[in-house]
Amino acid sequence: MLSLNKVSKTYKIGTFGGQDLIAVRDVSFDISPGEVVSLIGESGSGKTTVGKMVLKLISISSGSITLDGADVASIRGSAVKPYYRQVQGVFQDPFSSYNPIFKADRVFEMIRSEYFAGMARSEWSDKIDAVLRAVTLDPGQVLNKYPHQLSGGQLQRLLVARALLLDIKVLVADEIISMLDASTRIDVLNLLADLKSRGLGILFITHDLSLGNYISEKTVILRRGEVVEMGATEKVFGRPTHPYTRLLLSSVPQLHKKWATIEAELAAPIGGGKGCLFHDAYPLAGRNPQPGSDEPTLVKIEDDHYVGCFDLDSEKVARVA
Amino acid sequence: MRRYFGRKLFTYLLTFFVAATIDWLIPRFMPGDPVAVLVTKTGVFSPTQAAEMVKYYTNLFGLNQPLPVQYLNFWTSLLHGNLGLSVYGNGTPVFDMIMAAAPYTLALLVPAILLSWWAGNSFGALAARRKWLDNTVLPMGYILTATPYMWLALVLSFTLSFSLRIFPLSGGYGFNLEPTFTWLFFTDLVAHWILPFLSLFLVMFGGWAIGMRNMIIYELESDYSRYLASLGAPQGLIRKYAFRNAMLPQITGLALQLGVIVAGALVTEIVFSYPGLGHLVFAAINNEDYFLLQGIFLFIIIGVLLANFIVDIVYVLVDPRTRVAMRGGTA
Amino acid sequence: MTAIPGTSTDVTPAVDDAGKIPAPAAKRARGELLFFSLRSKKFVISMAVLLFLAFLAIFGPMVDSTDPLAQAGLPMRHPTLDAGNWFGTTYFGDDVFSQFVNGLRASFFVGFLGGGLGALIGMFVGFVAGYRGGWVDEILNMITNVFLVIPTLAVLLVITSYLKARGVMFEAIFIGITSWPWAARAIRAQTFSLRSRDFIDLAKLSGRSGWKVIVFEIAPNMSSYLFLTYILLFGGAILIAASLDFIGLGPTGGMSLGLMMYNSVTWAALQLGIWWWFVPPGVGIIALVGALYVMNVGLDEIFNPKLREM
Amino acid sequence: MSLQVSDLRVYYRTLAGDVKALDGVTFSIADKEIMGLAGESGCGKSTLGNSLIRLDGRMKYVGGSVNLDGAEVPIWDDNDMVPFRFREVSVVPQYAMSAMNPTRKIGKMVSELTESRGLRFREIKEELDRRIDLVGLDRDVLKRYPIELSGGMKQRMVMVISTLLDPSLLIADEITSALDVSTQRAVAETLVSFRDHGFVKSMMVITHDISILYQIADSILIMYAGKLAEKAPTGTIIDKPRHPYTQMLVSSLPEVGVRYVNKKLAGIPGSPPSLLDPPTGCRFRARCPFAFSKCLEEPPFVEVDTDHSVACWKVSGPDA
Repeated sequence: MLSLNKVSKTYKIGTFGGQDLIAVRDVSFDISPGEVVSLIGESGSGKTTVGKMVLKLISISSGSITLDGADVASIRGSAVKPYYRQVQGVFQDPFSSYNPIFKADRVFEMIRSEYFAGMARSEWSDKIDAVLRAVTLDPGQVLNKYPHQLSGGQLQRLLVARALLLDIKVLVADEIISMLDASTRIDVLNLLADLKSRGLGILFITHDLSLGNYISEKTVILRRGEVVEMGATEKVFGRPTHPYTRLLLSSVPQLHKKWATIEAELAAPIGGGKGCLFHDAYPLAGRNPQPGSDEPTLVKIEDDHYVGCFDLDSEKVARVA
Repeated sequence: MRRYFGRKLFTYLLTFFVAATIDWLIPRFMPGDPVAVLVTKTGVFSPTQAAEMVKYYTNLFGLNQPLPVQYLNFWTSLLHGNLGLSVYGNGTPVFDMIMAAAPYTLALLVPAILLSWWAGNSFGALAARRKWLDNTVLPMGYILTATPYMWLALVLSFTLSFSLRIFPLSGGYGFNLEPTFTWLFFTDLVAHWILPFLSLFLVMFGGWAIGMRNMIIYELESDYSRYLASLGAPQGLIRKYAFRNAMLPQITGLALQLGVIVAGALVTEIVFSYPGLGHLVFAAINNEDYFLLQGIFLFIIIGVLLANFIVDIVYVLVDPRTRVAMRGGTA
Repeated sequence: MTAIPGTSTDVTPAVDDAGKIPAPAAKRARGELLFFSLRSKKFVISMAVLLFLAFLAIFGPMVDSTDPLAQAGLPMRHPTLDAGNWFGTTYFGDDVFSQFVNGLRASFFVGFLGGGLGALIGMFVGFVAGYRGGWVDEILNMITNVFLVIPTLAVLLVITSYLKARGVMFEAIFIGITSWPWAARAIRAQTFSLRSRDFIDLAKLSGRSGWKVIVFEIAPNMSSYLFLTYILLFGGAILIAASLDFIGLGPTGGMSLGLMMYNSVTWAALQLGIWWWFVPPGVGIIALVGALYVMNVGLDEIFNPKLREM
Repeated sequence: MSLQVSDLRVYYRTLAGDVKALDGVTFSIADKEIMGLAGESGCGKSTLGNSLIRLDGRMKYVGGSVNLDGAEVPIWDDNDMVPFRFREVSVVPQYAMSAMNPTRKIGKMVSELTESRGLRFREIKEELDRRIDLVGLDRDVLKRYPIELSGGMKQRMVMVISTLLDPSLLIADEITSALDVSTQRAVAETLVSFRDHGFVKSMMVITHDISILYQIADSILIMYAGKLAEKAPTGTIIDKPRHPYTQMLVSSLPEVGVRYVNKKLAGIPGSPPSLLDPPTGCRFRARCPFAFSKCLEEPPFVEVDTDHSVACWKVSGPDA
């Protein structure tokens, strides 16, 4: 299990590190095996930063990330290799994920040279075939091609396959379908979901609530580097409580509901008079925790559903749950 | 704003420090003993001068003192503008010799740089994306930038002075003349000035023209150009914008070129035995006059650094983005 | 194929419509480059000139084995076709042609070595600064700026003047050591923009160490750009060398194009009208450096479709 | 009828040959109509948008005609197009974030632009200010440089500039794709308000995001591989699409409420054909589950219902 515990990232900006820029503040959640956790936020929410910290591409300023209890930050030098054997990532832009001047399957070769240098060719190509089948790609179609000869969907599948070459426990998927065409993206999404059966834990980073809602068991909503609401997906989406969550829900374009309708629905108390007792106090773009001001702590409003909101003190919560 | 210039200034001071240190180190760590060389030269001095010479020399190289002290002395004398005495100038203080020569060099450099920059940029902008101009100006430009300054100088003086006798062959002014504020002297001065100026101007011109031409093509491809075009703005306006924006990198380019340009001026002066610093360098080398050489070296460094600083200021004045960034706009 | 201009990440629009050029793009890439190389007048012409000069520099001294510094005919002989010295002779009767070809050889050497060294240093500094970032970048940047503003010739002036015996080798190395800053700056910028690309992160995730990432991911990606940089340094080195030689700080003994001009001036070729003494070296340098510059632009247009005139 | 496009063909010149990005499209946009134009990348939607205002160097007009408010639009002639641009046809480009000259104050740029089109800036300044207020910007943006504006602000400013002369047709090209959901909505709704205020008579909104179109468009035109697949009122496209491609496309879109565990969505297998030498007949054939012999012939784009046209033999019937 991968767990984040009060993880923060602060950037020193200005030439000599003049002021601080808080990108991520006290983020805590777990990813259990066979579970998809969707990390939802807009640009600047720090969602990608969290992903990169998990992948050790960015250092952690404070807090800790542990994999099966072992601290990740302390891993240094050549020790990262074993870590990357268990934790891998796939990124947003399929085309910038490949070095355009090399063939696409070079991403496999890198894994081979770093992890399976000893392995026999035949054995290796069997391994490749296996993982390609797992991501429903036809080796003949994708091997030995240059990135721009393949479709975005194929490229992203290749990257998932690459990760599967290693015996990974956690996969960080950062916006991996946002640049794919509508007709193919859903298949990649399904593929991701299918990986759960392999006991894989997935951190699914996205700005698109419908995707998070579609695929994940657990949802974490991030705003300006802070978790505003998190919990079991059906609860967070079934009973969105934080004004910001509601704002997002009301602005995400849907296919069978016009914006106005959604807004009306959200404005009305959800779940038979229950729901956020204080929504009236907020316009939808309501007052939210500002970085710098003292932070609202995440409060449990029901099993597996936490909200960070100023007026949400325990006594009122008690009335809710 | 203050921070930006603070940084720049720091760099320049550091640079000067490094340069001066190099200047101090070289005589000590170079093979061959400059001392010996100087001693042989001291013959040209009158006893008193020789004494002073030796005094300064002990000050500078003084092996009787520990290195740090030598280094300190070097700086103190440097800051007092005391650059030693010139062997080539029969004991005239190096400082005075430089001051006498500098005006000639500046009179060549400043107009040549400014004019060529202006003319080259306008020309390059004109040529870009205009087939026939492009095909004529460009090759010309490449040939010019590839031309060694001194060679153009040689050819010019051979054709226009030696063969056609239009311009005087060499010198800063006629031998028969004394520097006076007379019309005659002035015209003679200009006559001697034109060819060196021309050889500098032409070579630089080529460089700027090409630079601008290539730069502006990028700009004409840029999004803001496309947007203007799709809103039916006339070519004139689009080119105007592209030109303005392509100008900025050219300003930086000027700063980067300064060193090379100065070098060009030096060698050009040599060809025309024009009484500027280049001529002095030449003489210094041929007479192994190290004090003079190092003096000029420091002078050039200071000059180039100053010029750089001026360019920095200009850049900030013309590029709004830097100003905004300094005001802390949301970049 | 090059990563130099417009390293945009918004693929969706970019790919739209225009991007869908299905012809096996790998073949396309190479075929395209070749196609444009041959189509580009700039490239073809400059290449031809360079090859010709290289030929002269290599075989010239072999064919015409006259010692450039030995009397090979009557002094101040006009260029003639009969009896050797077709470029004429110098004030001392040395054969100008053999001086020319030997000088040319020296120029190639200086460009090759000086430019190469400059490129190497520039690449090292640029890559490290751009890839590492942070304080490493700050410091390297400062150093670069210092070297950038120091007028190199002035430094060379002082240093070389103290050296009694100087070879072409020394000159080349020295030019290399002082001519890298702008290259470092440019490469740093490129590296910086590449560093944020996903494939760099992916390489790290494959357990690749920092230097491996630089050598195997970043450098190949900029190869065309690095090559262009080298060409410019090559030409620059030749020009600087010429100036040095001309001031009289060139190689002591041996021959170079700059030295030819130096001698012609010191021995009053101007006043005596021995134009054939100083014209060839200049023409040689112009042809050599000019060809390099033109080729640089030609290649730039080949690598970067944005610049191809339609 | 505000805009009528008939059998328009625009190709891309490439080394490999002409890419038939726009291969004979015929449709029309009515007054006050906001038409959404959707399709996968490479289907030719942006080519269509661009060709209506300015063909760039690599685009080649091959045939067809464009008619705006009864006047022929000479899209093949860059110079003859000038009078139409900005006044009759205008565009909010994909690259709105970088569309304004970085070294000019926005106000100065607008004035120079308008003056260059023979207008007095003083006379339109008032209207300009009004519209800046309308999109919720501060009037003194005109005194600022583009880099002083946030992405959303730039986006809105460009929208104001592009529509300043009340063009008859506005082309909005992927303008929401770069934005966050919350800003996305604001921008999309601004487009609608522009139409309602009569700043633009009709609009063509190009995007790959159909759900945005559902929110703001009156009708949606689906393109596939350089040809039109289906055009119908928005509701119809979303709820009762007829073309197999549209059906599969719409049903492949996840939306809030739909979950993998309950309802597994499916995409469309395969990928669009190369437009260098596209297959004859229906271009969706290879990916279409209903494909049959007739599909080897090119299906006509015919009206199967009021305001509802489809290019599919299954729908129009083999004998059509």
